[in-house]
Amino acid sequence: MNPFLLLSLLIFLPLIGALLLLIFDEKNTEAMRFWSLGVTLVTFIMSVVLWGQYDPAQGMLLADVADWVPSWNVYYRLGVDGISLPLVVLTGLVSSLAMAASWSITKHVRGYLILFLMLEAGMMGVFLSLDFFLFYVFWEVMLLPMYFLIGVWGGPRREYAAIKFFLYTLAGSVLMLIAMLMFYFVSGGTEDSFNLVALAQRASEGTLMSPSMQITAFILLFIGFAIKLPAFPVHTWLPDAHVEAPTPISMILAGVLLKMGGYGIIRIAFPLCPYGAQYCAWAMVAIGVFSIIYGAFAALAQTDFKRLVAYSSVSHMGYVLLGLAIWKINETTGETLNSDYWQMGLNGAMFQMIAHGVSSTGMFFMVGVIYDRVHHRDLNKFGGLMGLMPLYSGMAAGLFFAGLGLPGLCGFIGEVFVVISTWSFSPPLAILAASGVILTAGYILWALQRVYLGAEYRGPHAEDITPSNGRENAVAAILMVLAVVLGVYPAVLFDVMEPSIRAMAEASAEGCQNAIFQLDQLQASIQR
Amino acid sequence: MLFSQLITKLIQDTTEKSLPLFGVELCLCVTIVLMLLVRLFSADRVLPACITAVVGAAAALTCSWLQYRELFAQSAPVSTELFTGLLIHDNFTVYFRAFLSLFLLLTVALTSLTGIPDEEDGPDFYSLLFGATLGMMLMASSNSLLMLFIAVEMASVPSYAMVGFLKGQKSASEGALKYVVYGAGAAGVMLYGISLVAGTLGTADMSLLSERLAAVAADGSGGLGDPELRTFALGLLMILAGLAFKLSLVPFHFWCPDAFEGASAEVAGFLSIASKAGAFALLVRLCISMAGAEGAETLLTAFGVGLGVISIITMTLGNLAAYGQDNLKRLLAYSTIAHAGYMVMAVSAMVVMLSDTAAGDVSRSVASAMEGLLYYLFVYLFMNLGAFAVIALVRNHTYGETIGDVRGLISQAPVLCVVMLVCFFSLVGLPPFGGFVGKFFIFAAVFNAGSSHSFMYVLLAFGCLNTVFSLFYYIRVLKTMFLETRDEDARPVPVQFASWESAFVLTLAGFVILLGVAPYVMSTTANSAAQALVMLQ
Amino acid sequence: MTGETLRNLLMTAWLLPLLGFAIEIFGGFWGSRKSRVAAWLAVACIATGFLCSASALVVWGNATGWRVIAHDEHHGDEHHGDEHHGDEHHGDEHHAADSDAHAAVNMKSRNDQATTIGMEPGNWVTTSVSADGNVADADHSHDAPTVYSGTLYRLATFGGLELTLDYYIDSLTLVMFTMVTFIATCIHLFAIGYMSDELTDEYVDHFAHLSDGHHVHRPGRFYRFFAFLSLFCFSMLGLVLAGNIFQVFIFWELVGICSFLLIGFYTERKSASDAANKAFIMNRVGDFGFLIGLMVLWTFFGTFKFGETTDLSGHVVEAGLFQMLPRSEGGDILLDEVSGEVLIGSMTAPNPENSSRTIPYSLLIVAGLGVFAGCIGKSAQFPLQTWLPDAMEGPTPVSALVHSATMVAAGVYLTGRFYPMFTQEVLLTIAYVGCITLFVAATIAVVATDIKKVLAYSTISQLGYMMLGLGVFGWGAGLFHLVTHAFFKSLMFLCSGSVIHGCHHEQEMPKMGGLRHKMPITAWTMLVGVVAISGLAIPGLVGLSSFFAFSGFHSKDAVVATALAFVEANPAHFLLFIVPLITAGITAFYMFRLWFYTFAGSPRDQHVYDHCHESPAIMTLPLLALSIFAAYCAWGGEQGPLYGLITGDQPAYIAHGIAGSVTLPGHDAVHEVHGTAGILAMLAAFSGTLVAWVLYGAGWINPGEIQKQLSGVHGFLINKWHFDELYDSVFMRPMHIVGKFCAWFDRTIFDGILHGAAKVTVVVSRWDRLFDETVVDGFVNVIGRATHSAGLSLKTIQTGNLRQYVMFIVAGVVALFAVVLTTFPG
Amino acid sequence: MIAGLQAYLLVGAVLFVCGVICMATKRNGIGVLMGVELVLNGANVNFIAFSKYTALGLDAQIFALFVIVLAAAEAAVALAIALNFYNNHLTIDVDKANRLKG
Repeated sequence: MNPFLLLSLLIFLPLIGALLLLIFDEKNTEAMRFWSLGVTLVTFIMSVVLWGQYDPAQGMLLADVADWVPSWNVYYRLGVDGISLPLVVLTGLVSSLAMAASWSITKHVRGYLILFLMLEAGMMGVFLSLDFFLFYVFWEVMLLPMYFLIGVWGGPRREYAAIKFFLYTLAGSVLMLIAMLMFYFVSGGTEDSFNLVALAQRASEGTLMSPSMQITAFILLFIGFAIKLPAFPVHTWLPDAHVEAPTPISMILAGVLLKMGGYGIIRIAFPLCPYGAQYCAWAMVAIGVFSIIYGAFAALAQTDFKRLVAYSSVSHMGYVLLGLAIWKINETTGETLNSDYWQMGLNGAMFQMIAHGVSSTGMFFMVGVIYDRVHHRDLNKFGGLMGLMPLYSGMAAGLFFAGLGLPGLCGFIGEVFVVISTWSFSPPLAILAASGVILTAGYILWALQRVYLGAEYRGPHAEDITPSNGRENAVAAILMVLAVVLGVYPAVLFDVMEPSIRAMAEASAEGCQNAIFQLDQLQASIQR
Repeated sequence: MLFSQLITKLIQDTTEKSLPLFGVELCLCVTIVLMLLVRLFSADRVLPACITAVVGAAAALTCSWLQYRELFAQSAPVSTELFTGLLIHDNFTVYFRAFLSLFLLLTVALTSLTGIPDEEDGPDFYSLLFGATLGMMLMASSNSLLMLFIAVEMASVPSYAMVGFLKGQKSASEGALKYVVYGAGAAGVMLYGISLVAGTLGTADMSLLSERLAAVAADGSGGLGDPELRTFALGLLMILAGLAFKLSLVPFHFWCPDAFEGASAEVAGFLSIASKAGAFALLVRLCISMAGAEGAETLLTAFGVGLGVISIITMTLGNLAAYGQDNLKRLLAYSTIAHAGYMVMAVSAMVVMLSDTAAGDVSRSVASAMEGLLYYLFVYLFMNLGAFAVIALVRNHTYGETIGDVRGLISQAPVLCVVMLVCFFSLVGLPPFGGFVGKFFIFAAVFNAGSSHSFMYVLLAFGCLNTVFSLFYYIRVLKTMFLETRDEDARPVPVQFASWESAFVLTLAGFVILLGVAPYVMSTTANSAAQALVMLQ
Repeated sequence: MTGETLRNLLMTAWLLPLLGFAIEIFGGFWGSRKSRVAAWLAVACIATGFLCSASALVVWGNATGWRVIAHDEHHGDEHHGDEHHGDEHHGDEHHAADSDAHAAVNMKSRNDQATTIGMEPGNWVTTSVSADGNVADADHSHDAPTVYSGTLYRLATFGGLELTLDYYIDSLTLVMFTMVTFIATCIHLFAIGYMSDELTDEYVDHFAHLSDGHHVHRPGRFYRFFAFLSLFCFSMLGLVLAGNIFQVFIFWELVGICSFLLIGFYTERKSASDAANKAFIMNRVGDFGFLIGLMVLWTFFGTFKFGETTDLSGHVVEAGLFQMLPRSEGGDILLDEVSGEVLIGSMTAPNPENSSRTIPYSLLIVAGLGVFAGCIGKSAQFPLQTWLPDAMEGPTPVSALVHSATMVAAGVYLTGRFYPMFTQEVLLTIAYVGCITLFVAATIAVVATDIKKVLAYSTISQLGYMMLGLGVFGWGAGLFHLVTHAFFKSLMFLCSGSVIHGCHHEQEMPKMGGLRHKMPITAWTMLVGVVAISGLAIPGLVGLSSFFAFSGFHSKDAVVATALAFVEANPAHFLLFIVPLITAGITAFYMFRLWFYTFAGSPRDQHVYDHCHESPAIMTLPLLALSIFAAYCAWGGEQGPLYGLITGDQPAYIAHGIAGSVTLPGHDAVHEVHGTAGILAMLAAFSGTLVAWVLYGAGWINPGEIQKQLSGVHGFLINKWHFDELYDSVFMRPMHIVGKFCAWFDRTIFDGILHGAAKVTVVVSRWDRLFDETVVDGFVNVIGRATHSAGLSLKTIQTGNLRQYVMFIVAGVVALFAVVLTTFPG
Repeated sequence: MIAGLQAYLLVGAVLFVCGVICMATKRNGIGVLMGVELVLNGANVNFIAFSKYTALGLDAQIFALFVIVLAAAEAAVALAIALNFYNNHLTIDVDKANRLKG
């Protein structure tokens, strides 16, 4: 299929689906649900088609460019490469699964489905845009449906959680907006001033920004993305949002939304301000490591099942930040020192994003399944589910093991690849990061024990505990299979990602070197 | 020259040159006269004032559309001085004429939907409305300090009356009294400022301002140490105070919340949009006319920075003070104040860039700053009117305009809620709504001006910060509408999907979205209007 | 050809259990709870695996001309005087064997070249390499280990870095495969009987209680047990087959999780799930170290592979880890003269692109200690030993397979496998860790009364022996003990399982006694195990032939001999010999105590006795099979085939010993003291046995029985009560005290440290949560609240007073004017 | 001559200030409106003075005339509103107009 059509359809199909929901009869919720599930499935299938069409060797698959706001050089510019493609497919998949998990939503079904599909369109748009302005628009577009999905269909403190989520993200995105303006004006407001590919090219040549400006721009971008990631200390929206959001939305949040932070860093922040990124590498690594440990400790102390999983996301996404940032250079020549290790870190981080997308989606789903039955999430009031719902418990254990980083499941690859490539950057931080494996095992096993093991169920609504139904089993099984496939044969992802990531890393390294060269010249001229 | 010759020349000038280009205003005048005549002959049963008003507004819109077609088709910008140079007719004028006539039409439509003037008062109300609009159009096209004052008064005086139009309401009369006293005071100060400026420069013609200013600056030191320049600066500030009153900039905003709360939602909407548009047109003209005065760059920079400071204070105060408001009109009044602050950012950026001698040709940057302002105004028309319209429609059913009246409205009037959502998110400045594009243009302009004066970065930072601040109170309303449940004893709001009311507000919301998704046409128009003004200077 | 055959055979043996697991877990879930199909499927898988492994052993043997065995048989005597081990003294058949092996290698390469099918083209790289240091390679070509290694598939490539799944087949791999599959087969069979009470729709768990005091009733989980066992076998075999250290880590974790699942098999029991968690988390503590080791290796060596990589034409394109640490003729690790760091480099193959030229010696130690930390966790070494006794919560076949014979030995296996990368300092650490462990565990075993706990402590102690052996440079000795221990310990566990099964889940020894009458097969096979572990042999025959000694004697003798040689070379470390020697006695003591307690004497609890019965044939047959191996697997001792096989591919430098700051004895040094050590060890064992007999055998069992066994000493112990009291006060009491102290120490200090660490973790995490909720979140909330209150206070400016408003017009202008004037004064 | 201009301007300024003070202190609404007239007249004085002394010339006088007219119009509306206020509040004390605030 024509890439332009295919990529555009990926974005707009959910929107069209959402519009068409308006013609359904309000009462016929079942039909609307199946319709929406169909739409998400078709979108997912198209993302798989896109996967099939993409040739890793060719680099970026660009769609034709359409005018949007020519007076401001804003274009409708879509494209996909090895970095975004896995995330696009993940979005399609997680959306379908979350939609399948949405049967438990009974309030205002139509509104829910419309917002859900809008959300999917926004997410697709973020991953497919190659125009900074367009990216920003999609980035913000997701906020609105998300706010209502949490705020209307969420738990008891939903309003607080929703507005917190909204505020954090908005705060981050205005910073991003400033950075965007910096790029626009620095590049002279020409046709390519919002073109991420062209900007990255210029940054790599060292003709985009002065080194000091790069640092400013990078910090602005980084804060914006770190909020979404989320990294310490701007993560506190996440536990609240996750806990209050309904199950499918938690799945989307964990499965896709968090990935946007990482994606933004690797797609925009690194290539556009390589020197800034390098300059901040230490801080990022430190934040990443700290997030790992901090999130794990926080997870250990939770008594709310969902909150525990939410904090595990903070911990797991710390690996992403860590993997991205282990970029070391020779201070005088600007040469990148550990390029292969850095690439391993980058790849590991990307893999970790996908893996986390699978495992934490699954974990949230599993929490949701039991919550639908007993309507509480107090870890101390579970137990014995293994006997009551064996299949569900078995798959839950599997998905939690994936989160734990058990070999053979997806979580392991990302986590370990990131960690073992970290030593070349900083041994002490690498050791700290590695210590995360103990804490992770601690909180996950402890949670498993309290929820699934034990002689009997100790909470309320014991009579409502019924074995998981076919729909739930199907969702869990798909995630489980994916976790195993990714864990056993990670090359299926790496083969797609690696060339694009390498190109990105090399371009960034070159850009950084150029910036350091400029700095040297500046210094020399000052001395003269 | 003989007196008769002079008269002949004047008549010739008026009939052959001025009046053809004065069609829009004439339409308004004719409509006013017509409405009054109709009542005079007691024909208002046959021809209700609202029909006349709609026709008149539509005629004005058509006329301005024709002017727009004619003027914007030309390759080079043209400007024509009307009425011996008191008014000027150029792309910028036409843009505002079109803007105001469109807005007039929408307001008339809204008022006839909500029936705010009863049939008896219709002609009066619409006359006032048209008169005020006429004044605003004159503001947009004035080319003389005299015309500036006349236009401001022309726009203000009917507005005072409109605020107090709801008879028998204490708050309305109080709001009107405050408005009129404040307005009169501000007008007095402005007039005194005009006298100082005109006196020091020796001219009231705005097209000569920069030339005379350069001459005055050349006489003295060029800085504010020079007494004449200092007098000029004081006068300028006083004029600014008058305009700031119209724009409701802090600290000249005090009338705004009180008057808005006292007035009906329709009038408040009109005031918040139209008078702002006129005042901005005037402010931009004034700034442009002073630009390029050699030797007075410091003065202008000071003026620009001063505007920036006002902008920061305005938007911060506007946004923060809106937090605890329960009356929706009052809340939107503060929102209006904040938005005036955003828009002044663009003017500030423009002035700073104009006064930057080192920057070379800045016309393009200035034009894009102005484009941002014009675009923002245009979006603001739809989003703010939409919000006020929703409030008016709700009021018609619940007889209240507080946040409690819209609690859980989603269950009864989803259309109104969705429109409110679109408008409010657009006011916050989120894509894909028009407010985002407008805000983006303005922020971009401010950022760009940062290279001329680093204060602009501070301004930008505050702009961003305020975007976040503003989220709180908008979302508080939305939260109440969407997430809470309607009180048992609340009066129902039966607004159907298939109704004129819904159609009206949905149209507004549609434009808000359209301006966000496809900003191209409007941004080009705004850009060419802006460019024309800059080029001609 | 050989390489490919071996690979295919071993991969079959490796993957079959995985297939079995998949079928069992799903089929079992949807199948009948009363079906034994799952069990037989598991048995079929693992038994086929055993056949494959055995065939592989034969194939390998044929390909190498049975060199290792033949060599040792023929040259056993020569070795005593050989200074230059095998320098030029190899006979014709060695040439033949070597050329055979080399021919096999070459053929394999050619064949691999021809058969690059299956996996992705170009991805299929095989190696056939010598695994020793390259210096030693030159003059010991006849010792050159025959290693078949290659890549299964690629996980990822990043520039010059490549992560793959490899295989690495040498004699040790084959021995381990055969041993694991054989023992696993026996245990699977045994478990069919042992777990048969799970074959029901309503199983009553007497050890799990509901809150109302009733027992838990649940469907039987027979299938699940065998599925987990199969998964474990897959993981364990994968660990052994692994061709790189990363892959080892993968399967390392997998066996860990299998252990977790099996310990926590009775999920309803809190103690079981606690123990499972403890096991996994303590293992993760070790793995944390392992991970650090991996990082260092990865960063400096740029590869994880053990062996060299060759391209399609058979040229070596990249060195493996084992080739990159060059050793001098003396076996020392070479240092770069300029930097003083360790040179990384292979003489036969280029290094991987990403390897550094040198690695600081300290980091090499870190890497070694890191990997060893993993081994400490897995093999329950001091100070991470406490999880293993708790792990006895699992069903007894699990204890037999996972927690004695195979998984816990994986740490020892890895230490042996990774030997070339360990520096002397690391080896010394290993030795001391092993030494401490073996003593601590043995003393605790003395006072334990739970039959499985005794065996668990014994396992820890024996693992300590293995570690000690490896640490004092007894590469062969340590691994030898691993294999023999696997046989006799699994045997003993199965026997205890049989007892427990027969006594209806009674595990306390004081309630047993005299059971040999009721369960003779169990009793006698157990005795075989006890004798084996105690290291008893018939004294007079030691020098002439080993025929009359059981396997444990040979292997423990080897360890003790190496330790003695080591201590002779390094007198400062004399404890490394004294402690294991004493412990050998203690071992014999507590093992016999166990046996006497359980099987000998008269019943102490008539109820238990009356209801107990011999296990069915499906349980006793494996006992018999294992007992044969426990007795005779080490036939011939260090000249026997098993030792030969194990050491067939040992790194060459080991044979010579290393003279350095710590002198590591070579084979010759060990040989010199072998006799002495053997006699000392046996004396210790006998004295231990004697004490046990005196205390427990003679004390409570009828004299006729004792007379039959140890008639010579019988008279000396006739007045048992006095002796009992005497020994109790002079020998037992201190033993008890020491044992109790160690138990206390273990429980309070180590467990205390662990619990303390856990507590600290809990406290830290609580604090972390509090911090998150108050400070981090609070900060944001404070900002929000401050903004909000600022907003509210701004409202008060709007007083509603008109006159004030008007004032502000003028005031505003004046203020602005003032601001402009002050900001731009001129 | 210039001294003359300054004298006029001074008068204008005094009128302006008086007007402002009147606006800010009078509690009677009519009084406040008278203050506004004073301010406007202060400006008018300026205009006339500038007409005489600067290049502004006749323009300034026209200005003044327009101001007078506009002031009248404005005053009319203002008085009407004041009357309306009186009808609703039975007072024209501007301090009583304090219901709308905050």
